[in-house]
Amino acid sequence: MITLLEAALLAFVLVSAAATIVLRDVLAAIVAFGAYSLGLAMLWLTLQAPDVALTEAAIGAGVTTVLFILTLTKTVRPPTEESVFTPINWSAAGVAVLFAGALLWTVPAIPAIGDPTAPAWTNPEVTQFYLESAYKETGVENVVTAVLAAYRGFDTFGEAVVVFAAGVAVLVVIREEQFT
Amino acid sequence: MTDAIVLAVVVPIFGAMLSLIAGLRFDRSGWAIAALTCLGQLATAGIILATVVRDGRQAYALAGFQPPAGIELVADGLSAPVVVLIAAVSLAVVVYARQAGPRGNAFYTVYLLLCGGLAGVALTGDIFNMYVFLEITGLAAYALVASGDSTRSAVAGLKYLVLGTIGASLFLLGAGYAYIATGTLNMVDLSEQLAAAGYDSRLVLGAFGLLVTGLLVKVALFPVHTWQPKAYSSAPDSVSVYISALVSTVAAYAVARVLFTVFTPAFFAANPVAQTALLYAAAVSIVAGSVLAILQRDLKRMLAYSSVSQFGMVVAGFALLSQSAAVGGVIHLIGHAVLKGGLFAAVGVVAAQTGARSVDEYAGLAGRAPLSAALVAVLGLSLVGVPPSVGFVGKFYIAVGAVEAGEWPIAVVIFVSTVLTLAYFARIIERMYFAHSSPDTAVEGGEDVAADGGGPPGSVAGDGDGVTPEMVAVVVVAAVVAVTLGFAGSAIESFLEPTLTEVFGR
Amino acid sequence: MSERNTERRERPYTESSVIMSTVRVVAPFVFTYGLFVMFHGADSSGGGFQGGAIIAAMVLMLAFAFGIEPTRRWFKNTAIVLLATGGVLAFLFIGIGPLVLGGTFLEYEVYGFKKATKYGIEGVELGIGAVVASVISGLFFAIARGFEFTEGQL
Amino acid sequence: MIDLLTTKYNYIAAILLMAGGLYMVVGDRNLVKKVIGMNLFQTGIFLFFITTAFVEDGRPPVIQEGTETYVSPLPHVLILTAIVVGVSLTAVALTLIIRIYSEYGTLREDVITEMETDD
Repeated sequence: MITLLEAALLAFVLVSAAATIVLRDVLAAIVAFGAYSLGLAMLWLTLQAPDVALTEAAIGAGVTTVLFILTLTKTVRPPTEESVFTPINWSAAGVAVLFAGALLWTVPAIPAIGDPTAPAWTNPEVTQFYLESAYKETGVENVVTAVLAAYRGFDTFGEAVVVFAAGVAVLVVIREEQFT
Repeated sequence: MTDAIVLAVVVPIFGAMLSLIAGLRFDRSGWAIAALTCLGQLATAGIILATVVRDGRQAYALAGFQPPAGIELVADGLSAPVVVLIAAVSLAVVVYARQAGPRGNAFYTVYLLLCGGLAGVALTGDIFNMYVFLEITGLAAYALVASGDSTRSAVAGLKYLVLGTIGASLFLLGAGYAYIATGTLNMVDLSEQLAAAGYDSRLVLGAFGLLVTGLLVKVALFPVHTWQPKAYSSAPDSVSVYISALVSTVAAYAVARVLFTVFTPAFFAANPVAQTALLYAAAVSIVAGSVLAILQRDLKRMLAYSSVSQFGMVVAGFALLSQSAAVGGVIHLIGHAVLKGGLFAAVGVVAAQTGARSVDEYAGLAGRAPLSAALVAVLGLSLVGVPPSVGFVGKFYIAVGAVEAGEWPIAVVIFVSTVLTLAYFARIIERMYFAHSSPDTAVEGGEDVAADGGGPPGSVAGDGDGVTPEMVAVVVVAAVVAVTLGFAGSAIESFLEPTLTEVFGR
Repeated sequence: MSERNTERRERPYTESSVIMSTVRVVAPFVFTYGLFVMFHGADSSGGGFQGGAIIAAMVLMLAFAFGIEPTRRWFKNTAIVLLATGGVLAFLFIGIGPLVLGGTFLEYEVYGFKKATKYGIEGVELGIGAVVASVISGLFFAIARGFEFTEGQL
Repeated sequence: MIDLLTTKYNYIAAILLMAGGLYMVVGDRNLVKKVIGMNLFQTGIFLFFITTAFVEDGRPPVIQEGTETYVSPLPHVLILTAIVVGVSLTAVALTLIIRIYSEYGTLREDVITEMETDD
């Protein structure tokens, strides 16, 4: 069952997401999105995912917001005397509703939240295997770290390459050879 | 099991690091490093192919953890040729780019990252790992498209980035559905566990829809192709060659992986509607792409729309789920990469020689640049499917597969598209050989025009100061390979047989 | 466009001595905390990504307090490039080492010494931290400099 | 129906977030807001994954004496990767936007399209 804290966080996340969508002013949308990311980070904590929460707070709410604001300082904000909200784009709304409808169709088949009989949880060769053997095999107490850097180390290698690629990609895009 | 499998991915990434470090001291050192790295990758690809020919399917459990707990790389009849293609095209484009540019070390770093990412997508046997490599590939491709001089290329890069990210995210969500249904991410394990979960489960259907839709955005099938013509036509010529030959190709390979290895024909037997939907999408793309190509005046845009059509054919080849059609799909996948890469390279050569970039400007080209005109004609007719060429063999197998599977409409669509393709290439050939270049269409001293930025839209000639023999040689090699592969149809079929029998034989 | 940028670049965002001295005191602590998070990932929450992001946050803090230009002079392009490539290369070499010793890519165990896997994991996390910290700082400098269009530079 | 809301609320929220993100990407004319929408779409997927990891009475997957049930570590790992991928894409997208702005002087997609067809 949903707890009051979870319900409040979920409501906060949805409201700040809605604000991000409807606010016309870009800075306002960025601020709303930053709040949304912080809300998510707290939601990850209630879902017992502290590693993800820390990353979301540092990278999602922190770095991403700074990058967005930096972009705004490099561009001029258009005057916003017209209205506070963006006008609704009906065809885009149609696309979004179709997409949501298709996904909602699958929801009855998804196991309930926290269901201890869900396949994703019971799979003996994956999740249960990690929880039982990770400490024995790697000597690392944080199973997330063990899976990240050992069992799925190749993913993490790829991920380090993605970050690196973003850095160089920015150089290529601004057509410079140097960061500073 | 051979270490070459992982080295095919790691070597280009290592080269990418070297290129950036070397750039600190030596300004123009990127090219040499990229060339050496691509040679190294080609060697690993050769070893992989030889091992697969000798010993069959190779699985490489990374970090010593057996799947599904660990990630595995897989080299088999499907992935080995694609890796060889990636390595060979990478080397060819490096040769081409030496003169055509761009030349910075940062450019070559991103180029090599793209090369490593493509190899990763081709070799991985894990669905989330595939997502990671798709994102490396995407990120590098967005940057390369935007590396052109004009702001157009930045707009094209951004559009590509946004749509590509949506595609990759749909793929990720599809992996999430597969994970909820089974608790595993390894492709082979998924094929068994998805069957156990029941092919009629909404989770399995959701996983199928999302994984395939996500990949089709990356393949650029109609109507989710909208990023593609702009990206191909606004990128610097070398980049157009590279991404047109490989990026969508590898995404289409991923479609085959997902259809054959993860979902297997049994899934489609249980859900015929999934197959029908995929075939419809492919057929629409084949026709729409051809029609749109006819409407273009700019050569690069025309070739880009032609890719929308040709990839529809490749996807149809896979979705027909018959062995002949699958052989045709693989042949056309590789053949199209060689032909389209060659055509974009040829267009770049012509632009550097004469400044011509539109169909009208090609008037009388045979007189001004006879070799280039001949190469454009050979590659174009090959793409149309004139025998003996790889374009013919691929289409032939797909059409035979369609008839075998009782999908007559697909065979008809392929025929119609062949006529349409002929229509737009015939127009170019007619211009090149039979039209006289009138003074206002002939662009003399094209290099100067391109340098002034006075060229037609999308002209981003890089540092192009003339054409070197290497550039022409790359196009010649592409044309020769295209014709040679046309004779290798049955050899490719027997090479693919063990892999495909495993898919269709059960 | 470029004139405006030069002007902006010369001045720190805020010339408050309070902020400057606060940052001067806080920065080493933030840096240590970042390293701590990076290394501590093995036993509790945290790891290279989080630690790297925290260290990058320190660089951003310095830039806001002292101005981007002095920070840029202190954290040079060479340092950023070497840290970023060094991080990836550290990961890559830790991964390739086992190939030489007869194992597979990233198979830490074949290194053979005590707790090889744990040290392998920590080495990898440190590499990731270096990549994340340097790339985010580099991104910040590159974007903050803005885009001065230079025809045919690349 | 009510049953779905009380046992699968996070999934429904995730779908709403994704749909909202998709709406921004497709419908908003401002390039920066498109990129925000892209992030919104991705974070919706994160919520989907992290929710699959949760199990009744589970604790964070850090091995400790006296803890019986841990939540699944795998989706956490996947999403850590995806978050980092997301910020990398955002950085490149924003750099592209700055470059586009420096040339066209606008962040509006429709205006840019108009300018491109003009020349």
